[in-house]
Amino acid sequence: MVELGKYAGTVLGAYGVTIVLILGLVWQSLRQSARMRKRLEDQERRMGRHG
Amino acid sequence: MLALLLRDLRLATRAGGGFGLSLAFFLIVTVLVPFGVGPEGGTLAKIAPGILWVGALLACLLSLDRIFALDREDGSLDLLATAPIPMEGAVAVKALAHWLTTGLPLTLAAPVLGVLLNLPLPAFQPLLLSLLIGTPALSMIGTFGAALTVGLKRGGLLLSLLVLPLYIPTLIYGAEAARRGGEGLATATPLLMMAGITLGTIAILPFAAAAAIRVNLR
Amino acid sequence: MLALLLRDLRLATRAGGGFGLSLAFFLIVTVLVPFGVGPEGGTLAKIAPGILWVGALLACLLSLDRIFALDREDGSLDLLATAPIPMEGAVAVKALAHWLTTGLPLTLAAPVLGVLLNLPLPAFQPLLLSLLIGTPALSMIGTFGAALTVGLKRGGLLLSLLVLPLYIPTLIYGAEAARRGGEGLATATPLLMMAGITLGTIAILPFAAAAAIRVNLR
Amino acid sequence: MSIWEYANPKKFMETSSWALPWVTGLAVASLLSGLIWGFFFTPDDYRQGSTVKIIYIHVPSAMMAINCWAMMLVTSLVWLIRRHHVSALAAKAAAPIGMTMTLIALFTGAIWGQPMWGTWWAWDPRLTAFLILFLFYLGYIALWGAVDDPDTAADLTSVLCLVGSVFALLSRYAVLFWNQGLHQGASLSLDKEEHVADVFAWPLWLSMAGFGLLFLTLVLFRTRTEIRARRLRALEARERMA
Amino acid sequence: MLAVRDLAATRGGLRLIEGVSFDLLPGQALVLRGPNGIGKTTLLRTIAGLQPAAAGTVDLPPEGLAYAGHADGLKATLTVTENLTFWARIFGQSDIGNALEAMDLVQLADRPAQNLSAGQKRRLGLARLLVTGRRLWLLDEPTVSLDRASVALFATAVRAHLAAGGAALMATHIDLGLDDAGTLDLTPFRARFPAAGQGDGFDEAFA
Amino acid sequence: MLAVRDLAATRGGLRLIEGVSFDLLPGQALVLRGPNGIGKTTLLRTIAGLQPAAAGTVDLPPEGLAYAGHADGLKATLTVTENLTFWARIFGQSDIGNALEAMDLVQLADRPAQNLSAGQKRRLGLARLLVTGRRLWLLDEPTVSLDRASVALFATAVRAHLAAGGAALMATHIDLGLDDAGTLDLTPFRARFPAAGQGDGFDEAFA
Ligand code: HEM
Ligand SMILES: Nc1ncnc2c1ncn2[C@@H]1O[C@H](COP(=O)(O)OP(=O)(O)OP(=O)(O)O)[C@@H](O)[C@H]1O
Ligand SMILES: Nc1ncnc2c1ncn2[C@@H]1O[C@H](COP(=O)(O)OP(=O)(O)OP(=O)(O)O)[C@@H](O)[C@H]1O
Ligand SMILES: [Mg+2]
Ligand SMILES: [Mg+2]
Repeated sequence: MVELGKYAGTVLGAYGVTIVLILGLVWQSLRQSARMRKRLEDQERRMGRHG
Repeated sequence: MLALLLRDLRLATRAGGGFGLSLAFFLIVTVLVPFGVGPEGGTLAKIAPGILWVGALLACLLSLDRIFALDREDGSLDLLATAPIPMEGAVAVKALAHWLTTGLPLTLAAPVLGVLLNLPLPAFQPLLLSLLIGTPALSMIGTFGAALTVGLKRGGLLLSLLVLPLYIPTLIYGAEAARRGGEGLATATPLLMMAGITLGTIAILPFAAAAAIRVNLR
Repeated sequence: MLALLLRDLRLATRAGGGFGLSLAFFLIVTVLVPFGVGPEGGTLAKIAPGILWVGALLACLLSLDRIFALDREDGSLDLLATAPIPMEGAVAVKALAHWLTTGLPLTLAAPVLGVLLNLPLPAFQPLLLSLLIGTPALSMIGTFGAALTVGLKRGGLLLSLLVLPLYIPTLIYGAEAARRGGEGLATATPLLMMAGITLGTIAILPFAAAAAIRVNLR
Repeated sequence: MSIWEYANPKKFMETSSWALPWVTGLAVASLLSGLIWGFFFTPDDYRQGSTVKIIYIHVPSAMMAINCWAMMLVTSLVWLIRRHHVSALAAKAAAPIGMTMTLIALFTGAIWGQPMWGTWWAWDPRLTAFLILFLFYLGYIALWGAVDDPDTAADLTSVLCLVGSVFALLSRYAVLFWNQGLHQGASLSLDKEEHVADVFAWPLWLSMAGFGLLFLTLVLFRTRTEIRARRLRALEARERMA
Repeated sequence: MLAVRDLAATRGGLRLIEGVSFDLLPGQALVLRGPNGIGKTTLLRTIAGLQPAAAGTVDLPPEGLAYAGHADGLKATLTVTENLTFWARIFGQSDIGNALEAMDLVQLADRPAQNLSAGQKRRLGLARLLVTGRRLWLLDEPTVSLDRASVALFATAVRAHLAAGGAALMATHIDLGLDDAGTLDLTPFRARFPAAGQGDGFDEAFA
Repeated sequence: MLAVRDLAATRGGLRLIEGVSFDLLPGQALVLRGPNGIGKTTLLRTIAGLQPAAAGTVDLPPEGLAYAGHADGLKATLTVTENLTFWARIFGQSDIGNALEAMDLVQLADRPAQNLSAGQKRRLGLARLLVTGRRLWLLDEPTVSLDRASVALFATAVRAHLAAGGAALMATHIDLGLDDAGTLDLTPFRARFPAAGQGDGFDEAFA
């Protein structure tokens, strides 16, 4: 493990915030995409055009 | 009643429901003040509690006309008036929903914005506390004002005029509590006074607001 | 074009036209701040120019949605779009009418409210001057924001959110001019910068606003 | 074949589905290697101690926050001039990413400021400019959300983006006039590379590439979602009319 | 079920209608008629208690009534099911399946109300009546913007309601095909002002 | 006067009407017909230039046209004369006396618009057409809420307009008694979508 010294909280906090924000964005993108995919597929099936 | 609360919360968080917009307004007001007043940390720290309270109050104010206007427009208010729940209850629930979607988020956002205004460290806790106790009064008083103006076409600015004087006592005690906290003084008295105001408005204003709504439905 | 200007002015001064309401809002915001910040004259004098500018800006902001919303609702906007005056001209006239009914009264009222906030004597003239030069920009930018949101149901708060960041440069130069005046420094630079912004917005934004209106009429 | 063909939705869907895995892989690889190198294998600064490690996220995110707005400006112009739908949708897809990047820069800067300047926040011009940028993102996203008709929304947000860019520049000068700041100037420019010592520079370059690729990945991915949403909307309207 | 005696209704401080009396028994329907602007909406709102009566009395069933006005009270961003469930819960009911079926809304159950056509919205507004559990219905032009098939659907629902011991008072211009519904023409009840020169000045200005 | 070629009109990003072509010569009137929701309003707005055409061309007279939509563009707090004078000045005219007379508004000249009945408001809205001085009129359901006498008044005004070399394109459900007016039923022009399974996916979603 690296030695962060007295600024450990600062550095880890900064990396932590970043990771949380980026993962949040990625998660939101994935979820939105999955939802939209599903709704579109449902709609296409209902309207009788596969693919 | 619970159904009404859940519906209002759901509506607020759906697209176009306005959740977050008052938060954004609060942010913007808080950001504008340093541009006006100048960037020196000392001055900012001194006025921070007051500005935060005024900002929260204005943000609250601008979201008031959503409380009844939409229900009035689409006829829900007429239907609620003939429903088996008392209008007083409906009004109280509407005020609660407004607080949950406006007052509470504003309270939670205030410390973050406090950082922007160099709010002194010991003032954070009293500020949070005073907002927590005071914003319900803002919502309740605002609901009353919204009930008074629900029949008017663009009642927004008139609503502000009616409600702002009613907000003054809450504002005075709230900002005073936060300011005293910042200077290390005791904050119990203003907080208690404010709690009294909040309880009083919650006890009385639903009746006045319900009466106003009935008058406006005619 | 003159007909449009006269009609807008007449509408504003008729009952329910909203003339005076933004003035009242300005008054109330200015009055609220001492309640929030506390009554010490020194602090107040220091922040007075900034608060007056922020107050004028907010009062201006809240009157923006009247610029187009009413004309949109009653169909006038459709008819204006097929009338022989260019939309750019109509937009500019609307902004002018807004300034005459809002910006100008706010400017004239500011010195009076300055007294309430212990504004230092040498700051009065630069404050007045900066408001006089800056409020046209506020009206023009606001008209652009109103044009963007004219199609939306309750666009009020969104309008604020869109317009406030655009107001920042004007606010900075305006408040800076007044503050420098208060401290006896030269105010020419910020006033010139602000005049540049005002002229620039008047030259460019009518086109952007007219484009936005045409889009919103679809 | 002209580049404009990629602004055709079908073509975009095909090309992006082919390219996405590659871009994603590259993004993850460079991001991980840059950050791991920076975090574990670089020495501390003699003045700032271990806090220099924040630079590997702070600078790339600040850069991407600005670049994202620039990209939105370009795609907005393309939409206004050539009316390519994918262009408008890409701007819509990019905005939340740019906002997140702005937030990351603000947060990491604030966290960094606490030990360095002794305060979480100061009204330094550069910090202030970022705050204003954040507000612009907020307004832009809110406008997209508020308008029902997609083409109308695209037009309005594009106009807002243009006007907003001008005012963002104006704000930059106004803020500089208003306050001279604490923040260091650009130290990683091509002509003055020695500002940041080489040990810090390489992982920094890597993570900057990583953030850029991450941005690209997310934009492609989210644009695909927007195109699907648009198709769903059309199908639903069609079903309603049938 | 409903007893109206000598009722007078005002609008904007002016009497529109006066001297209206009628009874409505369980199983009965009454249709209000009259030219535009005579005061049908005003009368219904007065009976519903939304505005005070200028004179006369209204006796309602103890549990109250269900009112359906020009507006449907729908939230654009909520789905059909959410809208209906909300009103059912407000009125202490829980089952919305029957109402959805009766008004042919099952297919649309998951659509946001804003994506409905005008007629579909109106059907949802009428479905709301079925989840109130109230026996007295006050309906103001319930068939506006409904096509012929939907009107028949609605007439069936009203007939079932009457057969179950309910009652309905409605203002409508079209014929619903309810055989035994009474009709009340409001034209004779138009308020008369004191003849010119008769009034004694200021008192009459206050309705 | 007006030449429409192969016009397609969209609403909410979706084509409603396509392939509409017709000519309108001076002295002619053309009535658009079709069921609710077919796209009459949309077509008129497209021709008026309020929204872009998805395809096709519209040739207008050089001086432009006068459009009258569902809303009348009246200000509630201004009087009849003030409202009309405003529109006259916007269109560079000055005389409003004729218009007031033609629409039987002389008696109401000093009333604020908010005190007018719905039909009187509509008459004022139509009087506005007479002060535009434009030769091409586009009218969207001009007779809504007019009683029989007012409809006759309006028909007379249209006839005079045509006799003076003007032209009128209108969407209306009722018969105005304009003998030589042509009729265009929009039903055959309803936009067709690619048959199921035909569409190639994403491109067609963008109108
Ligand atoms: C909340 C606040 C902050 C924001 C929004 C912010 C913004 C930025 C931006 C935009 C850059 C990129 C400059 C460029 O490459 O041209 C940057 C770089 C940098 N920042 Fe910050 N900053 C903040 C706080 C801080 C703090 C507190 C420190 C440390 C004491 C810091 C240290 C640096 C360093 C060392 C660089 C890289 C040097 C350079 O390329 O300019 N920043 N920051
Ligand atoms: N705010 C108001 N102030 C004064 N008069 C009003 C007001 N609102 C409506 N009126 C008038 O009251 C009268 C009665 O209106 P009401 O809506 O009751 O008529 P109605 O019989 O329901 O007509 P319709 O068949 O068109 O629905 C109308 O002549 C109308 O002009
Ligand atoms: N904002 C919108 N988004 C999507 N579709 C819409 C929108 N507004 C209207 N429509 C649909 O467009 C179609 C055409 O509307 P339009 O107003 O042109 O019809 P119309 O022929 O004028 O009907 P009417 O005779 O009722 O006036 C309707 O089916 C309507 O449902
Ligand atoms: Mg009625
Ligand atoms: Mg129509």
